[in-house]
Amino acid sequence: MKYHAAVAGQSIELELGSDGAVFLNDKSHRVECRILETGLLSLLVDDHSYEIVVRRELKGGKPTKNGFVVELAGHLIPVRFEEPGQKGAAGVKEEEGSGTIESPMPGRIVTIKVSLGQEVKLGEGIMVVEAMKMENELTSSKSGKVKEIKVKVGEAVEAGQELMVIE
Amino acid sequence: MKYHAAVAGQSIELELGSDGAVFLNDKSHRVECRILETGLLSLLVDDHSYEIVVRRELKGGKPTKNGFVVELAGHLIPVRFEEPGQKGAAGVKEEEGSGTIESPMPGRIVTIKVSLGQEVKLGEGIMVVEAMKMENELTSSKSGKVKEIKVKVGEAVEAGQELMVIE
Amino acid sequence: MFKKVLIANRGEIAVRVIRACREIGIKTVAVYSEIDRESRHVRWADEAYLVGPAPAKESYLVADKIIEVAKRSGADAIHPGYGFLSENADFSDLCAKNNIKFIGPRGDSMRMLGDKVAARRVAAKVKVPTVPGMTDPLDSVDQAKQLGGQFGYPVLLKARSGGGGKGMRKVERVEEMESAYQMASSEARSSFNDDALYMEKYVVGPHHVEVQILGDEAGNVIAIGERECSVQRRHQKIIEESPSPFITEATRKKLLEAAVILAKEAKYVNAGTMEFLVDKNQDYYFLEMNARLQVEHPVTEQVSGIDLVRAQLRIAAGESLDVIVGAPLAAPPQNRGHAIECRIYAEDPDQGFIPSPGKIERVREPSGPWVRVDSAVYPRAEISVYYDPMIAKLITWGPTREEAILRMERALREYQIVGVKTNLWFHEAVLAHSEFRQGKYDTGFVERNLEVLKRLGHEGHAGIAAIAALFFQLQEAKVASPRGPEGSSTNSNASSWKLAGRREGMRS
Amino acid sequence: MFKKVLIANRGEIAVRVIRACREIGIKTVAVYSEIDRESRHVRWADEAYLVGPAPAKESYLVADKIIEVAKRSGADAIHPGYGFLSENADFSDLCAKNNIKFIGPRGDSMRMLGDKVAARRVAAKVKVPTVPGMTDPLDSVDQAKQLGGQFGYPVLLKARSGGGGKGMRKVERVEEMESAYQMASSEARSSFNDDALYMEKYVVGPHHVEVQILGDEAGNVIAIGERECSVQRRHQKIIEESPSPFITEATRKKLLEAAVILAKEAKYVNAGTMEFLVDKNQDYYFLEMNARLQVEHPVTEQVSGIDLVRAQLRIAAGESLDVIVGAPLAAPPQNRGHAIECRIYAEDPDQGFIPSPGKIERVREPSGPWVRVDSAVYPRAEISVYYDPMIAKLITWGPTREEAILRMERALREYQIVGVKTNLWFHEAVLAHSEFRQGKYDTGFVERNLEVLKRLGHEGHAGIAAIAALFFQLQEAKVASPRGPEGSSTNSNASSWKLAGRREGMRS
Repeated sequence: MKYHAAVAGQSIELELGSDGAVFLNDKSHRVECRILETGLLSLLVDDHSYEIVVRRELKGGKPTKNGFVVELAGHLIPVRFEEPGQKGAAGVKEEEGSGTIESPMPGRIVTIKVSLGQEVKLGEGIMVVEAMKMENELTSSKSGKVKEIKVKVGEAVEAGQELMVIE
Repeated sequence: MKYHAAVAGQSIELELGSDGAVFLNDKSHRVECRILETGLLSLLVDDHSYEIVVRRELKGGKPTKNGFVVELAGHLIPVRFEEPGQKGAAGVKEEEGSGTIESPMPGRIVTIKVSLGQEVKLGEGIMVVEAMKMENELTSSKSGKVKEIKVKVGEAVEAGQELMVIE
Repeated sequence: MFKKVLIANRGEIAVRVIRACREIGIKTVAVYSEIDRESRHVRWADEAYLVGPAPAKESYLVADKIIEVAKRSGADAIHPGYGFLSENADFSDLCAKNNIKFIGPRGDSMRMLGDKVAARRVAAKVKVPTVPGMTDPLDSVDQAKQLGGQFGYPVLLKARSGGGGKGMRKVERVEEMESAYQMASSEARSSFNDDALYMEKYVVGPHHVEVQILGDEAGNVIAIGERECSVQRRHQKIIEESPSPFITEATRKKLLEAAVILAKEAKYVNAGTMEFLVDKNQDYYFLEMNARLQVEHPVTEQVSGIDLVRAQLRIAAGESLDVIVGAPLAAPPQNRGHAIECRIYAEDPDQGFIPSPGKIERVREPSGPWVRVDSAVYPRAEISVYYDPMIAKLITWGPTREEAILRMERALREYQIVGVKTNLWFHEAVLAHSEFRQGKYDTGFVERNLEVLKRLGHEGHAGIAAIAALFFQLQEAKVASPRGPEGSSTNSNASSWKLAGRREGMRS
Repeated sequence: MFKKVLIANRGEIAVRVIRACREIGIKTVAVYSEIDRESRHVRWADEAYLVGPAPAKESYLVADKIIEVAKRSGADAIHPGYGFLSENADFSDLCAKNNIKFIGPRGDSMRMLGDKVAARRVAAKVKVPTVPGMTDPLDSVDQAKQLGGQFGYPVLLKARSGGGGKGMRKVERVEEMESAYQMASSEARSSFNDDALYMEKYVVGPHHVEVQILGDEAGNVIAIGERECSVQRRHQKIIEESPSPFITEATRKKLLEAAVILAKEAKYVNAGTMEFLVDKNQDYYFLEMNARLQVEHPVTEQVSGIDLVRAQLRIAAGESLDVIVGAPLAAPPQNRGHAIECRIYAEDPDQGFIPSPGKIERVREPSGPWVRVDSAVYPRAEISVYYDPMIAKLITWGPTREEAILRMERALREYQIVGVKTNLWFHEAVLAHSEFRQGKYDTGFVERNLEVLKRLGHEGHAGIAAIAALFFQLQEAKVASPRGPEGSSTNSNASSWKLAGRREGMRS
């Protein structure tokens, strides 16, 4: 049983052996894992000790299916397992921007800088959301035309709420 | 609905009113309680704020039915609610020693200082249990005769295990 | 000394003040908004009163409600913390009018130095240099554009009542002026209820250095060291240290002297901070006074041994500085070793430091030798969108800067916050960067090195990370699985990978 | 400096050493017994190796296994912590023989001063006074009885290899000698594998004062202040402070000088402590040397600013004292303010301080200004019967003794440990006692005032306690009740008392 993971852009193959062996890109390691609390792991890998916090990666406030964020010795490492049949390719490349702009946090719409049908460029400022006393400019995740504006100025929005669609 | 509690030897009558009122010995108080985590309470009583840890009192390692230990501003306060029908009397007085000596902690029997049938006095040393690198002398909870010795020297014992019966 | 102090604040600073009061034996009164009922400051104060709904404008900023609670509870003094009403001169006066001691300066001192424009006039009078800029607020975008041309770009727009980078915008070109002006004044209005802006020349490559002062009611003023605050993102400090690794002994002496002269001129009483810009030639410019306790006060406490909140309380109670400081005023304790503070924000450094509100699931704070955490975060705490995303401060001390940094790195690794995104890893990246290590950073450091810092923060052992994520996922599947009765124990030492077969969607 | 250090210990001291190593950049190797797999020291070390079953005699005390792990992992030094192998002269020699640096004194120095009987001879040679007592171990109970009569009761029986009150018994009358002798030697055998006892005169009303020394490999020795350790129960320290509130400046000077003379005579290298008794006339007697780091080393660290574990590592690596201390050896930093330590035990002060093993459910550690926690406790930690019940140390600092005490009181209230009984409340009672407050306590303080201290510890607001217990019980019933769907949320703000009717057995 093999698992394929994309770790910070690097492709890794994992296989679980018997008696605590784990094959990492075909090299065998002795691994012992203890789960201390939800998301807090103690790993011993070939007598090396790691205390690790793992959580699911969030997209628009919701946990993703195969994405994880691993906190290891002060670093934040993204790990994405690939779906069966996607071997080798998926996960390593980031998903392309769908054109749907979601609010990254709950807040209030302060300004809408574009109008329906307007052409926008990737990275162009399209909206300002106030949250936690700061005004935060949201930028377009792709170049295209504004197809739909789903909110009004002054409206309160939730994390993950769809604000605009660029096509 | 009234509750009777013995608190550190003092008798207290409690009654729950409506809208957060609590009658304490017939005097009314505004009370708001939040339970933050198991056993961690935030009480607002007439605008006074108390952060309190509550746990069940243990006897021989097991939780008692109506006994509690309340940690409040650095003090440890025993609270015992009385059983229905026991009004006024129960709880205020400590239960008399039953004569059954239980091990207060897991450990190992080092010495048994008395023999079957021997007369012992309240508070007399009867046994030494080694635990956590210290030798701890257990004393008799009542005066009487040693009726039964349930353990042997060298034996490992659990918290709450019966060691001896005095009659 | 006061019998009862009302703390007109929330979060870590309210807890900080409660701690100081407890250590003197003063009773404390908390005020809270509806969503803060379970907050630590409410639980730890002796009394607590609801003052309104979540938005600060309807609760923590309502002066009349605060005064009313003070009277109702019998509080004889009010500590404003930082932010909220702390630099509101009218509130200081209102307290005085109601015979409640405001723990801070009088209203008129605030007006003289707390207002950035007025502060320029005072500085000119006592011959302390300031950055070229205006002494009156802007009246229009057009005036802003015209003055921008006059000073020469880049210029800085700043809110008159601002602080902490709010209502502040750097403007590089005249084309940016209109949008910058509107965003800054809108932010200023929503944060401080005052949309007046003023403009100054932007000093290139500046260091932000500030001096902590204390003044007593007899008119004595001392400066107890400086803080280097140049590690900033979005114009907000994230790391501070004392002493400054950048300024020379001669500059330090001049800054401390200037701070004392300014405070004396304003007849300043209580704790305050004089902010300066220092450029690469060690030329310095007075910026403004913060007429209150600063977020970063702990670094000064750690190197001086003076509890600044305790000192504030004692000054307000009329005690004299030499008694409070326990040393001759000519030589107050300072610069015993080195201290650093990292501000822990619930934010995502990967996405422009956007705030990350949510529920804290688990917290593990560092401790051990010379590590201090000032925090109000606890398991199940809700980091709300209504208040500042700064959730804790981590402070370390060492006899040398190097030791303080190494200790901070150690402490950051011990720190775990689960439930919201934080900048813990970003601090580690900053501390690992050679520019920080050499103490040569200026206020543009973070912006200039953002990509490098992000990369530093995401490096690490890929193989171990993959194993951990896999085991985590298998464990989750195991717990969720109805088959294994052992699945209910998350603490079992069963070999999790034996259960791998049960998980769908991961097999290859 | 070393590349990799093995820590031959567990619990808070292993974590303390790991922290120091991390702050220098040294890799760490943990060893652990079977039940310690999830301990913090195992999780935080860079490498971890199993050395045997739970009993220390089969794991942490097995010198050969420790050496083997050091070799296998490539560790170039071993830090022994305190207890276990730390004062085992043969182990120090064994390390040297295997070319592994032992972070502590050489075996021969230990034999000269660590052995209580030998230490007397050294003291006599350099004319440092000692308590009247024997220079050879006892050979029988009969000899003990005979000598008891000779010295005059009370006398003290002490284990030759003892420490921390283990294997120690005060004997008031000749009738108690037999049982005391047997208990002490049995305890000594099981704790130290050495049942030899010796006897000394019991000094009435004594203060236990000890001096921290550091010696480098070039033969320099400095004393960096003393610690007052007279708050004891069962002959074990529970509170320590520095400086001592009892001794005069003249006595302090004499103690520090004596400590340096003794250490130089033994050619002592690394950190060590000279223990003295001081009686009410300020006469002092050398007791013994602890040839290792002490449990209470943090109070000295807080008043001197010297990280003693870091200093140990640097001394062992051959650095010289003046560089390590950063000051002239004639005037090392000491007595900057005041520090106090409370040892947190899992024990029941109400029942003769009997240990209270069990599972930690929840821990909340105090923090904020000048509060330090040295701990290895975490949620779900199992406090086992196999090891010492000391689970954490709480240390506070203040510019004055009063401020340090007030801060300790504040910190104790913030500290919550749920799951086992602890002595947290007992510390509060001690701190509230006037004898402690005045700094006049001697080693008999706790025993003499036990009932008063217990009463102090159980006082409090009975009405509030009753309300809290009632709500807790109602909530438990609510959670247990299958009826209310809202019962599953323990964080709901529903009025718990509405559910009162559901609870059986509590209605009147």
